[in-house]
Amino acid sequence: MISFSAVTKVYPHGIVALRDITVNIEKGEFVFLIGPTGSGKTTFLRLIYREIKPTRGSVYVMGENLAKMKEKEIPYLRRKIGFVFQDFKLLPYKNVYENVAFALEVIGCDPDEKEARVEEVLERVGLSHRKHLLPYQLSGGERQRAAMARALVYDPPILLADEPTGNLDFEAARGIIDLLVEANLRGTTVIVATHNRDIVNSLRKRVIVLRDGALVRDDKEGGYDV
Amino acid sequence: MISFSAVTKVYPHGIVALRDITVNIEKGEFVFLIGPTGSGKTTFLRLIYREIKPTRGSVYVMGENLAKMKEKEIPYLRRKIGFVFQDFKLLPYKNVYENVAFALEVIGCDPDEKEARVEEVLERVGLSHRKHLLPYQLSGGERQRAAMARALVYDPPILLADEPTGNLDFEAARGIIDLLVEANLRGTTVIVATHNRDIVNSLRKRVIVLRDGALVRDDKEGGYDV
Amino acid sequence: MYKLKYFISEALKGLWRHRVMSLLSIITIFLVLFILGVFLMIGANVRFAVESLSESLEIRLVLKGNPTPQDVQRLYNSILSLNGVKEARFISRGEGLRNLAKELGREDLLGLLKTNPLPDVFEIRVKRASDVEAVVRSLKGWSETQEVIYGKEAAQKLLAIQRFLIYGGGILGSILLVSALLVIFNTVRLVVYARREEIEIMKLVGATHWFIRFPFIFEGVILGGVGGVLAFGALILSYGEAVKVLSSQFPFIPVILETAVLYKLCGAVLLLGLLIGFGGGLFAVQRLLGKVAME
Amino acid sequence: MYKLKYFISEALKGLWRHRVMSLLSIITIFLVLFILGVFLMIGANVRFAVESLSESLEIRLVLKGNPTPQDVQRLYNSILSLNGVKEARFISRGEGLRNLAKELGREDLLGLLKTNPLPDVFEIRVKRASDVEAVVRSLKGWSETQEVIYGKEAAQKLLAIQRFLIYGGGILGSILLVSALLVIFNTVRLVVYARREEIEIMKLVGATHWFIRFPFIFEGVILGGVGGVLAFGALILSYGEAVKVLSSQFPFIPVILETAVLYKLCGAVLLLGLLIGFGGGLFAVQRLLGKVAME
Ligand SMILES: Nc1ncnc2c1ncn2[C@@H]1O[C@H](COP(=O)(O)OP(=O)(O)OP(=O)(O)O)[C@@H](O)[C@H]1O
Ligand SMILES: Nc1ncnc2c1ncn2[C@@H]1O[C@H](COP(=O)(O)OP(=O)(O)OP(=O)(O)O)[C@@H](O)[C@H]1O
Ligand SMILES: [Mg+2]
Ligand SMILES: [Mg+2]
Repeated sequence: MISFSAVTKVYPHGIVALRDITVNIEKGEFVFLIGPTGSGKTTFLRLIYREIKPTRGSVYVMGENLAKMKEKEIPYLRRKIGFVFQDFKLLPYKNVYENVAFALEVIGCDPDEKEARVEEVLERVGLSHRKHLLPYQLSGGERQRAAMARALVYDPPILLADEPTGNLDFEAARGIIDLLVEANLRGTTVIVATHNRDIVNSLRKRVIVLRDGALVRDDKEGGYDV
Repeated sequence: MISFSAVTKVYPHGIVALRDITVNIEKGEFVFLIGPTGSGKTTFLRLIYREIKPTRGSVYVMGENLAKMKEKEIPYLRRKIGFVFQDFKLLPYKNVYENVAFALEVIGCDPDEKEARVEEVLERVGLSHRKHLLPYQLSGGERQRAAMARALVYDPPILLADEPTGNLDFEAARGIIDLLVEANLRGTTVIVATHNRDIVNSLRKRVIVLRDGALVRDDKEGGYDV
Repeated sequence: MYKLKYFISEALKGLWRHRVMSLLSIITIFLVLFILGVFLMIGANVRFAVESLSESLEIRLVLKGNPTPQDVQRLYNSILSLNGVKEARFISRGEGLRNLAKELGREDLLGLLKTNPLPDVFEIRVKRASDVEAVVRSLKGWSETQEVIYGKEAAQKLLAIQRFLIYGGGILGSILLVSALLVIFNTVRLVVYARREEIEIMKLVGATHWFIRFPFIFEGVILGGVGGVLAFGALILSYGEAVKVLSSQFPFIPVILETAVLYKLCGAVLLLGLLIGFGGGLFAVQRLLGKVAME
Repeated sequence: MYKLKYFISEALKGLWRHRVMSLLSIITIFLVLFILGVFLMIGANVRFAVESLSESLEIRLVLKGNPTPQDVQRLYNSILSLNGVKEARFISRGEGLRNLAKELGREDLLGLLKTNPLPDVFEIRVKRASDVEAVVRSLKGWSETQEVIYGKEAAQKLLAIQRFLIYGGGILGSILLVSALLVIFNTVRLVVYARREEIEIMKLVGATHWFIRFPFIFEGVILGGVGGVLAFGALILSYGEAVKVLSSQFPFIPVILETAVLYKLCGAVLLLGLLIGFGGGLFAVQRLLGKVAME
């Protein structure tokens, strides 16, 4: 489904965010991506999303080499991937409902179906009572859940979640992770970058650990610490 | 130092974020503000910063009634308070160094002293190696530490930190909390809104718990759960 | 169909969300188009006025000998059939002498003269200054012609002035047009540029370029169109007022009253607004879309 | 001092960061000021040309009886001492008759006449059309005067045209000026508006209004100033070119060559750019600062 072969990413100023990463993630897997701050987790996810290109090496998603992908095909790649961004990236002038609906409008969804699906997903993340608020009017946790709803709404085959529980208390975080697990059970490939030790430890899924951009551990049923 | 008397905050759309809060925080205290997402923690802090006004009741900071404060005096109030915003609020076109320096430029600090202080605080939060990056080039955790550095740099008598560890791994979070404790030992009044159960439990400081905008618990040496 | 509705509603929402900015740019577009329109109208009227001036150019055809009334009638018809001739008037030698006496202020001139020294003359007026030379050439070829007297210099000056107005006006008009285009274009681009963050996010969510572009194009068209309509209205109204004032205060200054011409001019201005709005919206987003995501 | 340096460096950084936007607005400001300048220059030249036309107005003073050369000299001096008179020329009755004969094409006219029926005449030219009436009134009061002949209608028309140009040009100029002000103002405001987020954050960090405002004001001044300087240069250059073309192609069209006037005009345009940039920067931030923080 997703595979990195000898991927290195060097940002401007010579910052090496990823070093020679080779890893393979199969369809239907659930992967935790952990590591200290600045270790390259977000960079890892952005490569899959073709937001950035690797400096060396190649990234394959659903059989396609992203480096060879044409500019015009990128939107179609992205529609197969749900992304919960670490900084949410909600459209500032659309309210919660519209932000979530936008993801469906982009793929040309029928208006009636759109409404039903948006309402349903907002219910699932627990934001129905805030659907008319604009992002700046939301609390940190609510923003995070709105971003989550947008990623879930079109039921993509791949879900990338970057620190989806950083602004949530334990219970709310559990709720969000449950949604990801549920999607995973329906066959979605899920990758979650997180610092949340409790959740990683309690789920016992595959754990990939980055440190200074290098892959230092890849356990089938791992925990947060060795 | 800071006191709320019967404070209620109602946002547009009739959303009640705080209900009849009366609480008193003395000079030199260290307070954890906890509660589920959307319970009003950020609202509580914004009231102290005079970013918003209470709908009913009054807020006093260093003896002044904020409701009666003139528009022109607000900047001077804010210079006495360091704020680590939940969404960082870094100036997008200034790099880390400039963002932190800006807080000193605002108070008219001497250029040489400015440089020394900025360098020192960046060292303390562990961002010296990233000082020339712009906010969008930082990882989530680095952004959080930049926001922290800006709040610490002018050594304000009051420090408000809104979820200052949401994007950090346990060790980095510990480091940030240590900085807050250190400031507190030098006499700074500190209020930290957080979901980080481990840190709250390990420090055993005063804990104020909000739920649906109401103050439900206020323990002298409390923990995250009852 | 559903999509079109969606794009238009997005465009309207966008304009409303940034209403301060929308208003500022509509005002700018309106002003620029209005000035362009005022210039076009002044230009049209100046040309019209200069053409009217041509009518004051006079050609005097001096006749040989003593033509009979039949000769005069025949000549009169021939003159009128020449290309560019507007009108002709016959002045007999007797009438000419009476006029001269009056001009000199000596009614006794006729008594002082033994015989009338003056010839018979046709006074001819042309439609345009550029016709003078051709008419004179024809007249000179006739056997009845003794001499053709005309303001050669005046005709040439008038022609030169016309040429000057056409070229000068053309250059000035082009500068103004290009400026108007650029200013409106820049305004629409500024509006779009201020929303680069939104565009960035849309791209991230998987929107195609066209999906992002369309609402912006509609916004551009609406901005340009509203500015254009306002300019159209303001031009029509203020031209009416100006004509009213002119014709009461300066009745001798010739102005265009034909409304068809005016509506054509103003319509062009409106169309321009729409087109540049469209172009501005299209290219402004283009530039932002072209950029690779920030790394 | 340190602060001033800080503000200016912030302003320059701001302009550089948003260089696309800065460039767009400088172009806009430049174009608007350039057009305003072109208009001012055309206006000045048209007035100049119409005043030159006044010189072609002629007053004929017809004298009584047979004045002696002494009389003629005395009269000549009196005429020149009248307010507004530019030049005068004496035409004796003999010279008048020779001219008339030549005009009629009958050199034998002198032989046909028993006596010379013509009077002695002064041909007088004035400086401005508005002087005609006063000069004529003075001449009529003199005992030597038999009659004063002048183009009453032409003088009045010329006066009316001058008045028309002054009013019309004034109105047009005002519209253009106000438009230029608004367009530049709006442009600076758009630039500032696009940065509302930055301003919001600065406020949150405890910056006073003046601290936020100053860099923006400097930015406005720099935008307006650069636009103004470009307009200044372009105006001077293109005026030079235009004059060169005009004087070779249309030598009879009078143009202003005095550079002092031109530099004054262009300087005004430059100053305008600076002032509006300042105002735009000041008021644009004002509006954003005035807003209560988003709740
Ligand atoms: N656009 C960029 N330009 C330069 N450096 C960058 C850029 N983006 C990221 N970096 C650097 O690359 C490193 C890895 O960043 P990344 O965001 O992948 O870390 P992360 O593991 O997601 O950290 P966190 O847990 O704090 O979110 C960081 O040190 C960061 O400063
Ligand atoms: N500007 C606003 N307009 C309307 N409602 C708002 C606004 N700001 C906050 N709210 C609402 O007020 C409630 C409390 O918000 P607040 O940000 O104080 O919560 P919080 O305790 O900080 O939550 P979190 O832990 O998720 O950050 C939320 O439900 C939020 O939707
Ligand atoms: Mg990250
Ligand atoms: Mg909060």
